[in-house]
This record gives sequence, C-alpha cells and structure tokens, in this order.
Amino acid sequence: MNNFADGRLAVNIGDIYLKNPVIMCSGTFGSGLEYNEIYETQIIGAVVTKSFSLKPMEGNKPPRLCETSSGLLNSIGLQNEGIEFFIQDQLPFVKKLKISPILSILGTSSLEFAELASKIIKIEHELIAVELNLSCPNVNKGGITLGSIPDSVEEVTSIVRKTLNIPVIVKLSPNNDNLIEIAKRAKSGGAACVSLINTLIGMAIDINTFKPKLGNVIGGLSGPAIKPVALAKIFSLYKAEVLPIIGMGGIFSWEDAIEFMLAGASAVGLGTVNFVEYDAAINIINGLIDFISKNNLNNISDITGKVKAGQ
Amino acid sequence: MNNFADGRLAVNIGDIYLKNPVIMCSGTFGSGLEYNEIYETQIIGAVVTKSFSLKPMEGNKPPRLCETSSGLLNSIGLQNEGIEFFIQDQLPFVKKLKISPILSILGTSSLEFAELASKIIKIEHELIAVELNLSCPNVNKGGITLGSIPDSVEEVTSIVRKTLNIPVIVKLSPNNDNLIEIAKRAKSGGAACVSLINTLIGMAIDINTFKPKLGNVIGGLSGPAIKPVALAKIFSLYKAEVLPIIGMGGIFSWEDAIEFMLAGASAVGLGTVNFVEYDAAINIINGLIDFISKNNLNNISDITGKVKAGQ
Amino acid sequence: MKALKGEIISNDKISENIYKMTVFSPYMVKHCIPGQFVNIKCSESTVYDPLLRRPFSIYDVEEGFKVFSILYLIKGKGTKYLKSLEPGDVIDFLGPLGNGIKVDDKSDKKYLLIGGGMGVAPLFYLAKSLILKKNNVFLAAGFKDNKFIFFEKAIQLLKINYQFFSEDGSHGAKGIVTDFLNNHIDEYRDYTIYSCGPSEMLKSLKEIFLRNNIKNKAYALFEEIMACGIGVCKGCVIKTIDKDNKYIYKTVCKDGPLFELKEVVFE
Amino acid sequence: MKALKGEIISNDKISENIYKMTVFSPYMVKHCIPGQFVNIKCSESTVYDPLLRRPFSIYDVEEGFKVFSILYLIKGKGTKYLKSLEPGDVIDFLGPLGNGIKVDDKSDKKYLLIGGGMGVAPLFYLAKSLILKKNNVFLAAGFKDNKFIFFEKAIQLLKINYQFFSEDGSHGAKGIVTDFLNNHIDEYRDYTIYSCGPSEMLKSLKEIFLRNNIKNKAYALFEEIMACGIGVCKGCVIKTIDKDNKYIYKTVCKDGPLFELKEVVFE
Ligand SMILES: Cc1cc2nc3c(=O)[nH]c(=O)nc-3n(C[C@H](O)[C@H](O)[C@H](O)COP(=O)(O)OP(=O)(O)OC[C@H]3O[C@@H](n4cnc5c(N)ncnc54)[C@H](O)[C@@H]3O)c2cc1C
Ligand SMILES: Cc1cc2nc3c(=O)[nH]c(=O)nc-3n(C[C@H](O)[C@H](O)[C@H](O)COP(=O)(O)OP(=O)(O)OC[C@H]3O[C@@H](n4cnc5c(N)ncnc54)[C@H](O)[C@@H]3O)c2cc1C
Ligand SMILES: Cc1cc2nc3c(=O)[nH]c(=O)nc-3n(C[C@H](O)[C@H](O)[C@H](O)COP(=O)(O)O)c2cc1C
Ligand SMILES: Cc1cc2nc3c(=O)[nH]c(=O)nc-3n(C[C@H](O)[C@H](O)[C@H](O)COP(=O)(O)O)c2cc1C
Ligand code: FES
Ligand code: FES
Repeated sequence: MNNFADGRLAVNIGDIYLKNPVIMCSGTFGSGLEYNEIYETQIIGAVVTKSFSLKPMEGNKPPRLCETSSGLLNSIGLQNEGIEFFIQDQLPFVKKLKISPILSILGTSSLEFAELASKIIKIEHELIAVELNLSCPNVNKGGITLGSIPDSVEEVTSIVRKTLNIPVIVKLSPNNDNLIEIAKRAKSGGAACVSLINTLIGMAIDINTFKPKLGNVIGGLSGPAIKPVALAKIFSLYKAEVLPIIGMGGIFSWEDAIEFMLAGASAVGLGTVNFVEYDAAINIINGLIDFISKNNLNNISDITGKVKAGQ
Repeated sequence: MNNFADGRLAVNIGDIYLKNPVIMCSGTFGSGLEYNEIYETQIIGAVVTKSFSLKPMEGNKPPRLCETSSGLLNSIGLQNEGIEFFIQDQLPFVKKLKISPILSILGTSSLEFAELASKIIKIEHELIAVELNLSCPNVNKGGITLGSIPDSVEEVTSIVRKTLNIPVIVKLSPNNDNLIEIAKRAKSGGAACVSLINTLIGMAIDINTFKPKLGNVIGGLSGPAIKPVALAKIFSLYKAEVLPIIGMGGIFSWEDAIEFMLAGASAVGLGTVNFVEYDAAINIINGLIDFISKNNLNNISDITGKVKAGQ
Repeated sequence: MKALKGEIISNDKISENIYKMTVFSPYMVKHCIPGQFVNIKCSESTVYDPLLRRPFSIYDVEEGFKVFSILYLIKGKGTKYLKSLEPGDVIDFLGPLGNGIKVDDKSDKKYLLIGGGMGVAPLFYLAKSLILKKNNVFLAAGFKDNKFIFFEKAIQLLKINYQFFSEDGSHGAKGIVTDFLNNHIDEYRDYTIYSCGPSEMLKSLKEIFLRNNIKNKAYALFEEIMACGIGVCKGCVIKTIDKDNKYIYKTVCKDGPLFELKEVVFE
Repeated sequence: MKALKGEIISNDKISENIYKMTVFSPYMVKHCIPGQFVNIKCSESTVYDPLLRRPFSIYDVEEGFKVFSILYLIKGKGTKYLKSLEPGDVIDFLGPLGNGIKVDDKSDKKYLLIGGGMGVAPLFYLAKSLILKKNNVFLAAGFKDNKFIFFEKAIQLLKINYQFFSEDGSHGAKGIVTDFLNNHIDEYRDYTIYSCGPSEMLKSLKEIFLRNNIKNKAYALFEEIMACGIGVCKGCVIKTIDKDNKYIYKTVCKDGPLFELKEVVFE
C-alpha cells in the first residue's frame, strides 16, 4: 500500500481541509465502522455518515433495491436510528478508529435542522463538517423537497451555519434545473461547498406482476449509468464559479475520480462503488498518487476544473 | 416471423393510428432506407425520420460519440441535408418501401417552424404525423432551447397545427423540470401526443488529454443507462393525464417495451438499440404479440398505464 | 468477514441449469458457519452490467481441501457469468456474511430441515454440520420436478433420514412439502426447525406452526435483493415484529438471513 | 450488408495482446472486398456494457473454407470479451460494411501499401487480392517493436516485396515508415497508394505527398468511434474538403473508411 499521507493529496474545499480528496458518500458507507472490518477506513479523506434525522426513521416499504443497466435504483427512505444514536453509539467508535467524519443531517423544515444543529454543538469538534441532506419532502410546502426551494436552502444553511462552528456542506439534487441558483443560495447561507449529485429519480416495473420493482414506486438512480449526467452538472456549476464542489455520481475507478476533478470537483465522493468494490477507496487513492507522480503535479487540486473545454 | 398485422397490436395515440406501437426514434434510424437492407422496415409501426431543418446543417465538430456504461453520449448536432432533401430525395423511396413515416422537423424559432410546415403541406398526405424537435437552441432567447419555454412550445405547436392537416407530436426533453407544464402547453397548441424522453445532458472527459471526449463538450445520453429515468418521467406525466405518450429512452427488448407501456406509454420508441440489435423491431413486435397471447389481451393498449402503483 | 479472492477448483453443471462451484479459501473454511453466504462479483473489472454482486449460500465446506462450494441456478446475467468461469480462474467475493446457524459443540438434539427448490442449498452444509455433532436430523424437501436428484444423492452420503417431494411426482413422493408437514406436524413437536425456500413456502410454514401451536424454535433463511451485503445500505430489509408488537425493518444480509419465523411479517 | 451470425472456427493469440479470429460465413466470403469491415456485438444478450458493437477490418478471406478472419488488439472490454470466445461459439455481426477497395479484374498496376501498427490488418487482405490479379505490390509497414513478426511471416507467403520498420529496431530496419517514404518517394511516383495506421501517420503521409507534389492516387483507411456502422447516426464523421473547397463531414462507416488522403482535413 502506498503512503496515503502524501501531502500532494491534501485538499482544501472552502474551509474544509482533507488529507486526501476521497470521500465516502452518505448512505453508502454507514459511518465507516462496518467497512473497517475490511480495511482501515481512517485512510479515507472523509466519511459522510448516512443521513440522520431528529427521530429514528423506519424507511420505506421493501423492496428497496433494483438493479438496472450499470445502475442501482434505491428507495431506502432514509432509514436511520436518529441523531442521538450517532452521537452516543457510533461516534465513540468513529473516534477510536480515527475515521474523519462528516455528519449528514436530514430534516423536513428549518426548525428541524435548527434542532439537529443544536444537538450537534456538543460534538462538533469531533466532526470535519456537517452535510445538509435537503432531499426530504417538506410537508408544509406540499411535499416538495427543501433542496428545490431556493429560499429554504438559504434559510436552512444559514441556521445551521450560525449554530455551529464547523463548515457546512449542502448536498444538491440533480432533479431540479435550478442548480446554479440553489448553489448561490447555499453560498449566501454560508455553505463552505456543495456536494453533487444526489441520485436521479428513476423507476422500474416488474412486467410479470405489473408492480413497481420498488415498494416506494419511484427511487433514486446511482452508479456508472449516471456518471455522464453527474459530470455535466458538475462542469456547469464549476463554470458558474459559485462554491467549491464535492463531485459524485458513478465514480468507480481512479480514472473516474480524475474525470470528476477535471470537470470541476475539488474532492470526489464514492457511493455505489462501495457495494461492488469493497476497497475502492484504496485503489482510487493509490491511483491518484500515481497520477500525481506521472503528471508531476504539486497537488492533486491542480487539475480541478482543468478540462480543456474552451474551443 | 409472426403475423405483424395482428389487429391486437394496432393503437390509437390521440388521432394517430398505428398498425403496431413500435416506432423508430428520430436520429437513430435515418428514414428507414438503410435498415431496409437488413429487414423490411415497413413492418414498423412508424419511423420518425431524423430531424430536418430548413437549411442543411453540418453538425458538430467530431468526435461526436462516446460510449459510457450502458449508455451512449452523442453530439451529432443534428447534421442533416435540409427538408428539401427529405421531400425530394428520400420520400419517394420511403413510399416505395411502404415505410410509415413521421417527419421530425427542427427549427430555432416559430418562424422557422412555420416555414417548415408550409413546405410540408404538399407532402403531408404521405406522412403519418410530424414531430417537433424543440431541442435546438433559440438564438433570440439566449440559446435556451425552445422546448424549455412553455410559451414557445404552445406557439410553435399551434402554428404547425394550423398549417397542416396531420397530427403533431411534440418531443419533450427530460432536462427541464417543468415537463407537465410543457406537455399542457403542447396540448393547448393542438398536439396529438408527446414523445419523451429525448437524451439527458451528459459529458465525458479523456483523462490523458484533459479534453472532453465530445468535440461539442457536452452531449446527449441515451441507451439502457437512462431507462429508469425515462420510466419515471413517463409515469409522472401519465398520472397528470395531459396527452397520450410515446415513450422512449433505453428500450432494448420487448420486456422493456412492456415496462414503458405499463408506465403510461401508448407507443414505444426504439433509439440506441438500433445500433446494437439491428433487427430489434422484429424481436420487440414478436415479443408484444406473445405477451398479448399469454395475457389474453384484446389489444396491447390495454396495459397502457396499468402499473399497480396505488399506495 | 473479509474481501477475498479464491481460485475456482471446479465449476460443473450438475443438473439442468444448476451448477456447483468449488472455491479454494482457507479463510472461509476456517470462519464460516451454515446459513451464511458469500457476495460474489459477477462481471469483469470495468464492466458494470451486471452492476451488483450476487449472494450465494454456502452449500458445502470440505475442511481437508480448504474449499467451500456454492450451488447456483442460472437465472440471469450474473449467474450466466459465473457459469462461464473455469477452474483456475479467480473469483472475488466477500464472506462469510450473515448471522448463520451456530451448531453447538456438544449436542444430541433433534432437527427438522425443510427445503424448497434452490432453498435446499444451505441445508446441505447445515445437515452435514449437525450430523457431525451427532444430532438427529430429518430433512424434508420439495421440488417442482426431478432436477434435484443430484441433491438426494448428496444427502444419502450424510446418512440422515429424509423425504423428498415433487409436484409432478417425478422425484420422491408426489406432493408439496408443506402438506407433508401439515399432516405430520405432531411428530416434530420437539424438533428445532430450519427452513429455506420460496417466500410462499415460508409463509405457509409460519401458518402451519401458528395453527398447530408449535412452541419449539422455528427458523428460516430469507432472501432479498442485496447491494452492500454487510448491513450498511439498508436495502435488503424484511418486515419483522418485536416482542412489543412493534414493526421493524431488519436487514437480511446482517440481521439475517436467519430469522425466527414468528418474528417475520409476510405481506 | 447483412445482419449475420457466424460460427467461430478459431480464435487464437498470435502475438502479445493480438488475436486472430476466423469465422465461417459464406455470405461474407462472397460479398466482401478489401478495406471493408464488420461490426461485431461484444457482449451477451441483456448485458449492455459494453453497449456498442465494435468495428474490425477484414484481415483475410479464405474462399475455399468460406471463412473470413479479423486481427484484433486487446484494448478494452469489447476486445476482452472477444478473446473469451471459443471455437464453436457464434458471433453476431453486420457486414460487409464500408466502401472498401474494388480490385480491378484485369490489371497489372503498381501498388504501394503503407501500414502502421494494427493498421496493417486490412492491408493483408488487400495485398492478397491485388497479388491474385497479378499486380505489383510493395508493402512498407512500421511498428513500435517486434510484436508483428507473425505478420511478416504471413506476408512472406504472398511473395510480395516488403520492408518493415520498428522504432526500437527489434523487427526489420530501425526507424519509422514515414521517414522511409519521405526518402524514397521518387521511386513510388507511379504507384497507387493505400495506407492504414494511426492518424498522425496518415497526417504525415498527406504532408509528404503534398510536399513532394505526388500526383497519383493516395488513399487511406480511417477509423472513428462508431455507433450504427451503416451511415445512419452521423456519429463517425471526419472533416473533408471538396473540390469547391467546402468542408463536409463524411461518415467513416459508409462514405469511408477509404478516403482519398487529399480530401481529408486533419485537425
Ligand atoms: C442470502 C442469499 C442466499 C442465496 N443463495 C443462493 C444459492 O445458494 N443458490 C442460488 O442459486 N441462488 C441463491 N440466491 C439467489 C441469487 O442471489 C440470485 O438468484 C442471483 O442473484 C440471480 O442473479 P442473476 O444475475 O443470475 O439474475 P438476475 O437477472 O439479476 O435476476 C433474476 C432474478 O433473481 C432475482 N435476484 C437478483 N439479484 C438477487 C439477489 N441479490 N438476491 C435475491 N434475488 C435476486 C431478481 O429479482 C430476478 O427475479 C441467494 C440469495 C440470497 C439473498
Ligand atoms: C473501420 C474500423 C476498422 C477497425 N479495424 C480494426 C482491426 O482490424 N483490428 C483492431 O484491433 N482494431 C480495429 N479497429 C479499432 C477497434 O474497433 C477498437 O480497438 C475497438 O473497438 C476497441 O474496443 P474495446 O472495447 O476493446 O476498447 P474500449 O475500451 O472501448 O476502447 C479502447 C480504445 O479504443 C477506442 N475505441 C473504442 N471504440 C472504438 C471504435 N468503434 N472505433 C475506433 N476506436 C474505438 C476508444 O476510444 C479507446 O481509446 C477498427 C476501427 C474502425 C473504425
Ligand atoms: C443505497 C443508497 C443510499 C443513499 N443514502 C443517502 C443518504 O442517506 N443521504 C444522502 O445525502 N445521499 C444518499 N445517497 C446518495 C449518495 O450519497 C450519492 O449521492 C449517490 O448515490 C450518487 O453517487 P454514486 O453513483 O457513486 O452512488 C444514497 C445512495 C444509495 C445508493
Ligand atoms: C445518435 C443519436 C441521434 C439522435 N438524433 C435525434 C434527432 O435528430 N432528433 C430527435 O428528436 N432526437 C434525436 N435523438 C434522440 C432519440 O430520438 C431518443 O429520444 C433518445 O436517444 C432516447 O432513446 P434511446 O435511449 O432508445 O436511444 C438522437 C439520439 C441518438 C442516440
Ligand atoms: S444489502 Fe445492504 S443492508 Fe443488506
Ligand atoms: S457509425 Fe453511424 S454514421 Fe457511421
């Protein structure tokens, strides 16, 4: 195994400092504890925990998974044991294993986010950042997700930002076409950076039973199938020069990671790949190190946004 | 080969009558002439021609294709020889081969569409319908595609509708989140139905040269990778009960075709599959016939929208 | 649990559409227990269709040879890929996974194993392990047809009592295994029960046990489509009910695949 | 052009990363001409990665055996899949495609064939066809190293004159084929020229011909990533210039792969 402490991998994303730009995506890596049985998850730049809500959430009715061509549809429904579980039961182990945690939090209103933030105050020094998952439908606003409403994005971000002293990341959905506006409002709210893309809305139907293959009818599409879409979204946001970007969506190899950085990502998120290549992070970090050496880079961030796309 | 004249395959989509619900997507089947060397393309429900504009278009700078995981990115840039070429050089052969043509037309303003329509008057009796490709950026409106502007959609549709006596199909893009509104405006303009989805915006980068893999930087993603997204869009539009739908996006097998019809499509479009399985239409039509028999259907349209998605 | 690579020792067709793959893996042999499974990569690197790994139960373990084996039915692209592999090829898998069945070191108990179709796969290793510890094992299994005659031959070597059924009467008695159980339930009141098979079969079993007021422990091995296989994604859940009558979604991959039948809610 | 299925007669490694596949196909044997290609499906049905077919030039045709063959370099997932196929397996392909090179029935002309790397593949069938019609053929080809010694052996059987070059001097003369041509251009002023190889090589050739005011016909076989392979999608275009100095995008699959070098615009 290579020396992952290679300083040329260290990146700053807004005011977030990471020893390397490889991040585990929310919902695909637990809090890094299970995977630590496979390899030392402390090597990872940061682990975004699954999204925790105030109260435990039971999640959606199964089936929750459906494989598609080069993609995965899921409708987990954000099943989680609630924020207190993370704070009391998981964080001690996360600390012990020296995992670098980014806590993903999930609410249906700014009030809920405020409450979540206040619960985090006492542990914020243990966290690298918090990530706001705004994909939960807001009951007051007719079931539209908070993340699609510019005002809500700014409001939630600024509430969390003011309550906490650690950087705030806003996770963006690719299902709205006001990406740049949303990112701007995240910035106004004080976000350090944005992460994108979350899953694309998708569906599959069992032609024998006529039933949707997901209990929840629709779900989120992830994996290599969505990579070209993710790259285009990241590239367009990068050009708008709003905030630094953590890029994700179908990254499976170090080559993919480079592609995302060239498109404009300052760091990369690994999601679905964790289910397929359990030690993807190791291979990708090693690949980045080799790439740095071969290309004589001072730092991996030298390539961020460097796609040659001006005619 | 089965009897493709099976009456149980015949469908009405608005005021469009097709002998079977299998349609070839614009841009992926020429006008059916080349494929006729492989099999008799007259068996197909309808062939949507590539999109023709007033003047010939040279298309985008190569490379124009890039394969992705289960997907195809293209940036053809609508290269075509102009509407007169279709009328004079292709249509006679289309007639001779008994192909059922839907003419796809492409303009950058309602004026251009009006002109296109007036040129079509003299041949409209040879066509099953015209399909409006509104994906071309409109120069006057700052490069935004006509298809994303509700007013333009209604205007263009109604101009073409009034000029011609044949049904008008409006092709929708999946890259805007106002799908239902756009469909409603197509309806107000007099469209018989809508077809969706066109390609998803995507991108790919060569990590050796740092250059985009497409000469045009971004392109459109098609193929099995986008199938779940297409199904979700079609399902959501079907529920809104606006107009009948021709569904497309990654259909590769008869099972896929059934899935699209269950989600709400009255007919299905085959695009990228034509490049991979040259005789896909035959297999799919045969598959539909078998499905009808096995399920004792009176007509294939019995399953349109019949996904069991109540709670 | 470990991410492993293992050389394929054999990969043979043993019945129509059914294959047995034997893999060299000292780690697995040392750590796995009956009812556990492995999550196997079923495509070449950089090929992402099929995307997900595929879970397969441990069918047999041969300690002397340091090999374990799986029995697989060709269903779709993943299993077709497995079929294409040859001895000498290396497969990439994670295992052993799931809670599995701990076989007591000293024991002299009675076990009833009930299998349906491919669900018999994990029961072979279980029966073998139970017999090794001198338990009393009866195996009842039901099939559609006579595709599982190979399985009867394997079971015979274990020298346990068994009864096979087939729907078409082409193998064993004509009939279905749940009917058999329904009729003979009183003979098995003091047996510990393990079952594995299609969901409808497990549902019937649960009903039979309830109806007959069976007090002894009855377990089943469940299947769900999986992504991670290690309890992280919460994708493979089934609905369960706890002692306070509260519904909980539990993961088949980590909380299971073994569940007490009475805690599972069939819908 | 027809959608065909053909039984694989042999599929052998003939050099490092290079394979030769021979396919039984009376239709191809009857209809194809040098420079044409086939578009091969490189995945199992319902597996959509890789998605697109892969184009390969016709390397050889053996009329007596009703077989044609291709020579392929392992690059990515498509060619890895081809490698995994065995004699007796059936491949699904469309062919013959492209404009190709019509070899005159009666002729006694002089031809210079210039190949670079895998670009020699179509030149074997071309050379063979030209020789059959008693033409005078000289073949010059350049390689990186000595991976193409098998090709020299094949060429020797045709009894034509040739000269091979390798960048590292391990096969034939040390050097590159364009330098050779540059130095000997006057000897070939009355030859018809066919070339195939990397785009940079073709570009150099065009420059050499221009610089030396070569009046005779010089053609090259081009490659582009393809989707349909039959001229429908307009995906595989290269930029050309017509006699009125107008730029036109032409399809490599249908208008080509053979183009006159002077009409192609290199960018
Ligand atoms: C814990 C566990 C143990 C299993 N043990 C065995 C075994 O010992 N032998 C055996 O033959 N099969 C076993 N299975 C089922 C096996 O995983 C599926 O048959 C296999 O994944 C199908 O893959 P495929 O690509 O060939 O088929 P696909 O084309 O992917 O699917 C065919 C059918 O299999 C279902 N399926 C797909 N993936 C899974 C999955 N991950 N789990 C369950 N069903 C799935 C699909 O819904 C579909 O109906 C087990 C499953 C689980 C969860
Ligand atoms: C008319 C024509 C004739 C050809 N003849 C031969 C031949 O005789 N022998 C031979 O070995 N190769 C030939 N090629 C190239 C061959 O098609 C590619 O090497 C092959 O498609 C690579 O597939 P892959 O999946 O193994 O690699 P991939 O992983 O898909 O790609 C590896 C590299 O090959 C390039 N490539 C992918 N698809 C194509 C394509 N359709 N055309 C060109 N390049 C591509 C990619 O851009 C990439 O750089 C020919 C190509 C054309 C267009
Ligand atoms: C099973 C699963 C669960 C997920 N759960 C969450 C979640 O809890 N919170 C969140 O912000 N994103 C969640 N995501 C989205 C991922 O974090 C990521 O944005 C997305 O999957 C795209 O990346 P990928 O293609 O690499 O997986 C989930 C994705 C998957 C596949
Ligand atoms: C190479 C290519 C060219 C296309 N050209 C057109 C076009 O000219 N007009 C149009 O409306 N759609 C065009 N499309 C979009 C298709 O008609 C279809 O909507 C899309 O590809 C989704 O279907 P598929 O996944 O089955 O290919 C094109 C698609 C491809 C792949
Ligand atoms: S498969 Fe992920 S939790 Fe079971
Ligand atoms: S590959 Fe479609 S036009 Fe050439």
